[in-house]
Amino acid sequence: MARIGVFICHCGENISATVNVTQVAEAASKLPGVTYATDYKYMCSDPGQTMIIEAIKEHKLTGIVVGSCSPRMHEATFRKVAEKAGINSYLCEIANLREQVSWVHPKSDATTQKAIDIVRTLVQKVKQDSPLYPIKVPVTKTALIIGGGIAGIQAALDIANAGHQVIIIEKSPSIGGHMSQLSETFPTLDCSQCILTPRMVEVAQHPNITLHTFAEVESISGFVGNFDVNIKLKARSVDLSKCTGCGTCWQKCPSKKIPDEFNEGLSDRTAIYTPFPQAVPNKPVIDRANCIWFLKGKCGLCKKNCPTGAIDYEMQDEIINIKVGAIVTATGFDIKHTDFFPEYGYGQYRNVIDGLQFERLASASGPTGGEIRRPSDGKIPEKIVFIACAGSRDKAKGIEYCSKICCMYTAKHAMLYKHKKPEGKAYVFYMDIRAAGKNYDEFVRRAIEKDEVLYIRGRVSRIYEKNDKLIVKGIDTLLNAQPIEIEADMVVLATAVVANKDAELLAQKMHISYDKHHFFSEAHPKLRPVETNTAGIMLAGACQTAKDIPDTVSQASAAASKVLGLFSSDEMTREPIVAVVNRMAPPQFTTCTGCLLCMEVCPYNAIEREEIRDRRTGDLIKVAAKVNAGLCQGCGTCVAFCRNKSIDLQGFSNQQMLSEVIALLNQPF
Amino acid sequence: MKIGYYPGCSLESSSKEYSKSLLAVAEKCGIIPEEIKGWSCCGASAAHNLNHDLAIVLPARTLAIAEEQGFTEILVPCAACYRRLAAAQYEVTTNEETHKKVESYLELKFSGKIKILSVIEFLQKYISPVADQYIVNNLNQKIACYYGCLLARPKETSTLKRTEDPLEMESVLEKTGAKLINWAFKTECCGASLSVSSTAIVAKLSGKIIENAVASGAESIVVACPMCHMNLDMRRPEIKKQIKKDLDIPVLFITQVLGLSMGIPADKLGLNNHFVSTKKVISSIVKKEA
Amino acid sequence: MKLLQNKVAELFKNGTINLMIGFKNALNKQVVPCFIENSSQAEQLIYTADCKNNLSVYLHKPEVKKIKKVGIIGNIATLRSLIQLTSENQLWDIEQTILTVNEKDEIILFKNMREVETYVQTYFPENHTEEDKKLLEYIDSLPREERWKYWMEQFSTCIKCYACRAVCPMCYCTQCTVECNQPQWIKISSETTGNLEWHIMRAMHLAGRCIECGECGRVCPVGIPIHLLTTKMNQELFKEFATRPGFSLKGEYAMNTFKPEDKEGFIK
Amino acid sequence: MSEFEPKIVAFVCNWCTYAGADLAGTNRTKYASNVKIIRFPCTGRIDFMLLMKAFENGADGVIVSGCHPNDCHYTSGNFHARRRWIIFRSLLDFIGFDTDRITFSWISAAEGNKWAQIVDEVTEKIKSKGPFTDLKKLNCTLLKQLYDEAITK
Repeated sequence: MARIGVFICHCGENISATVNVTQVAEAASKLPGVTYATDYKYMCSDPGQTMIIEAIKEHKLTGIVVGSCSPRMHEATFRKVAEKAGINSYLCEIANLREQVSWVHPKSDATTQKAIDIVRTLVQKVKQDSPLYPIKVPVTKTALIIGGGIAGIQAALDIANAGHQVIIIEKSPSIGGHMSQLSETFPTLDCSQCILTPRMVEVAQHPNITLHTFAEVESISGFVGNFDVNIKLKARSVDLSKCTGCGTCWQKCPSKKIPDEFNEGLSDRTAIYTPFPQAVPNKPVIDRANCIWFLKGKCGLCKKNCPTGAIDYEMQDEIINIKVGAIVTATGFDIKHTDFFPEYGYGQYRNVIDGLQFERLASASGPTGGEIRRPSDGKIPEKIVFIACAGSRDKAKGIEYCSKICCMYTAKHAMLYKHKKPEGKAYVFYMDIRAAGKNYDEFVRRAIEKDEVLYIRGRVSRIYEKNDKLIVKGIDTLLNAQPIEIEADMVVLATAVVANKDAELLAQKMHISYDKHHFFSEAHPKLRPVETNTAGIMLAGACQTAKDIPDTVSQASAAASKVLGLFSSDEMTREPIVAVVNRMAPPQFTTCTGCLLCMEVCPYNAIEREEIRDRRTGDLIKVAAKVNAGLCQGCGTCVAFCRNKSIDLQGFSNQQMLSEVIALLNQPF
Repeated sequence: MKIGYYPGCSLESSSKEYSKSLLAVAEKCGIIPEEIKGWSCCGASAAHNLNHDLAIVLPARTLAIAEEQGFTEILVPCAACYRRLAAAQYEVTTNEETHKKVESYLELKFSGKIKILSVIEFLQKYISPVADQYIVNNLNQKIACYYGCLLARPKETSTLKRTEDPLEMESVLEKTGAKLINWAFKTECCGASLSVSSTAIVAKLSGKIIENAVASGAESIVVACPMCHMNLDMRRPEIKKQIKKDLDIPVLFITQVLGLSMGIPADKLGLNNHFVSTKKVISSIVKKEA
Repeated sequence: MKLLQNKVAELFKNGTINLMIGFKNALNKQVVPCFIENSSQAEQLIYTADCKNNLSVYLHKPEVKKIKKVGIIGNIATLRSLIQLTSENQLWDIEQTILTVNEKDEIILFKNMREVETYVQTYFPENHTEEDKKLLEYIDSLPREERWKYWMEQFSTCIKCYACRAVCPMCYCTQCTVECNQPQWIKISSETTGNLEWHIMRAMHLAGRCIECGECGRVCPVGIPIHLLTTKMNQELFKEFATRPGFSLKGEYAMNTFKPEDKEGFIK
Repeated sequence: MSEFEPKIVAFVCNWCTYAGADLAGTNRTKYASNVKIIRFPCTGRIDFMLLMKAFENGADGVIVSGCHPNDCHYTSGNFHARRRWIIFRSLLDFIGFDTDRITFSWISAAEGNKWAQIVDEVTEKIKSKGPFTDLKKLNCTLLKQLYDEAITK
């Protein structure tokens, strides 16, 4: 026989101002199964909690309903209270009388009645509750980092330095990411490679880190603490264990006219190549799409000349399986490329380039050795126009957000140019200057005041080529809103930061959510910014949204600390709100018919096929579904799907939900 | 299929040749648009600067009576008229309050469901699919397609896919054999709304368009808007003063070019009514080999 | 006919089957399903255009499953059920031998389910009678209130005998939801609300799985055209998601999958 | 006579709409008190039979609401639910059930105002439609009518 206690909270006056709380408690006390009902000023306060504990003990209550604020606020609090009083914590239900009653309705009988209805519904539910116990799952203390840019590198080093194993996978042949392409970094103007490459080397040499470059995620299954990941190691065609990185192969390679990705197409590379001199691993890879051997079956010069016999044309993609406890997603970003700006002639005029291309031009290791020269003829430009917000904050282009880093890097670009060619002219078209950050605005002011970069507040409508010059048509909104035209030698577009092309696919593989721009979604925009909604998968860097290096590194360390928190014990506990397929005595075993159509429904692949066999003979008697409680997240989609109700969800069972519906409606309103 | 025809004032006066050539091409392809009875001014160039309600009600009236006459589609060749009609339709269909207001002004029911076709949409939908069987000539010309502002903007009511660098006119003219050049001024302003009040600005803006077309190698400019045509064709003396160059590149309506490729005589297309001689275009015609 | 009987006798003799489910003429000349247990009984077998029953329903009866080696003569509806049942993992514990007679009166002995699938996909017939089509059209043409009245009149006569469930090859659950009493989803007694709920539940559970043999409608003792509910559901599913039950072995079940781009016009 | 106050049950998911309703509270947005929420973990958990049971037990209207597509806390529960509602709704429509009494919506945790707005809209709509009697009438009038017909024959 149920002995339910009902506790109605005034929440100061938050609830009692519009709901007659004594009336609610009185009505509750008359409900069948309710042994005790009362109201109190602050249920969540210490005396309130003590009162509940004492009532549970005194009246031998078997379950409690607390009529208070939203369960999202204090469900955990009151469940702990129940546990302290010696009853199972899941025998406690919260009637939401504040957010969904007292705050949204005026003081009236109808409001009090609604509160009574809700309490009655939850009393009915708690009567059907059964004790539940947290599920314990072991934790595999190895972390997987997807992406070897600065975010991945930082997270990997933090976790590895704390003594745990880390596996990094990077889809390109070298780690380093976009940061390795940058010339100098704002606001300090220290050389990007100088600060990055030591970290890259540290990753390669760390005893706790396993590095797989030229590798991609094939599939992910499992759950927090126990992920099962298949990784595709793409055929590199070079045996890394034999290669010494001497470089003979690419010096001999006859296929030399392939646009160099690292230099953003501003120079050429060979078909067998090392992406850049400081690459980690500093060993080449064959670009099969452009290699003469793979295209025509002839050549083989690299193989003939390799002193260690490391070239292997027969190498195949390989799938390896790893088991990890946590995943840090650090896949980074891309920028908008050509075809997006027909009005700017981007992709059509060779001297209209994007920010990353400018980084390569300005980089000492770049195609021009750090001299800023026009791609079309190699001349040093006299006038450069920089356009901020190329695509960003532009609804017509489908990108409403601010790309965040462009204001700063555009100032940096203009500054670098002025440092190299002080008599040259640098113009910046901007909408607003967003330079919030330590020493950021000072940096922009320095560009304007000291380096005499000309900032024009306005947008550019069109760029066209005329007599070897680029005519930039824009408007200066501060100077009597005059249309202006600048004859520039080169134009640099700060094109929008966008998500990687395959971000959506990866998110689906990982079962994490993403926004409409395909940036990955954090679990909570403010309070859980590095976790995803899938437990055990964290985010680091620009795969979440546009970020600069300091923010990226901070988030990477934050993600690492989340992983370390997870790895701090051998077992973790999970909520027991999971689905269960019923089991009963033979010969029925279960009402499940084994149609297994529910397997497809489950978003977590938590439903498995189970074969029920005769204990003595081993004969197969029945096939049925079985829920893996470690994988199940408790959505209950299978429960609503199961035709003959063989699956039920603990905590939201069929019996409970139906009782709630009936209880909510059956009494006169 | 009954297609309504809304000529508007320009096609009745300064741009008669546009109307003439459009109807000639349509007829050639077996389509006879039917003029909407009792159509009135679209309100362009004046109304929307003076009174917002008037700017919607004027074009809405024409749309409403077209609906009343049973048209489900109307062809509006003038880009300015098109813009006003499309804007009125957009306002009415997206704002219930405006809808009610318009209906009460007009004392007419108006669903806003009628399909408004710009000349480009009309050509794409009805002429392009059958053009092959009527095109008899190749145009040995380098053509710059000029869209102007009204067909491409605002984004909400424009059917052109790339606002800043549309390609729809090119696709319509693809089969004429003309070489369609890529140039930068496709959607630049010709200065139309200042045509009368500040001719010097018009000449400056239009001058740049002509200059860029020529610099990009064009031998003729093709337009789909009477305003564009007027500014680029008629304002040459002023333009000459502004850019200090005498450029004699002819400016044709897209329908005239199609007409030529279909073998319709030049006078039936109104090619003799232009300020800049169109002879060079006409003489570039080469009979298509069977 | 003789050919079929001989073939079945042969199957018994070479030990392929221990039971044959087929059709025979009853005393009143009506075609009825029959169970042939040995070669000598094979001469009772017939196969004509009147053999409409969906025999696959017997395959999940425990008495039949016990026999293990079972033959079945399938009309197209039976074959489709067999495909659907296989895709739902229901025939793993029986060795079925499947025969059919095609329109040229040739006997086809299928080697495996793959062949059944190919046969069904090649000869997929339109299996709605003119009468059904007319009735569907009529119901669709009614205003909503009239439709409601029509069906409620129909459902009010339902006596909850569950013959529709018993005859349906897809209703193989050992415990149906109507027999659940914790909680009791549907009232046991026959009253219209409960009847309505039963029929709604049945239609939802069969939507996308029903192979439209029409047995439920034929068997209903009070003549409710209940097969129209599932037929209508299948039509909607095909229209919305282009899936067709009983057509492919890997299953084309619309209700346990989704597409992010699924369209609807009613969710605010 | 006092005005008809409809009873409306809302089946909502915990992560989006329930949180959205909480947000309406936090913002002190006022709305009609006729709608009462039953909390589910996910729209995928909402059994169509529960909707029928709500009507059977005297609901005049039902709201079903969850996360927007692509926002599901469980990634795809709402997609499955969407298919279920598409087909359930067309079945009800075929039977002639008044589907106007069921409102489906996507309300995110940030859309407190949308929640309040939908509640008010639905309450108004159901008020204007009046009490739901289709099912109540069934068990008395229809049987009686048939009985009367049988007797007179």
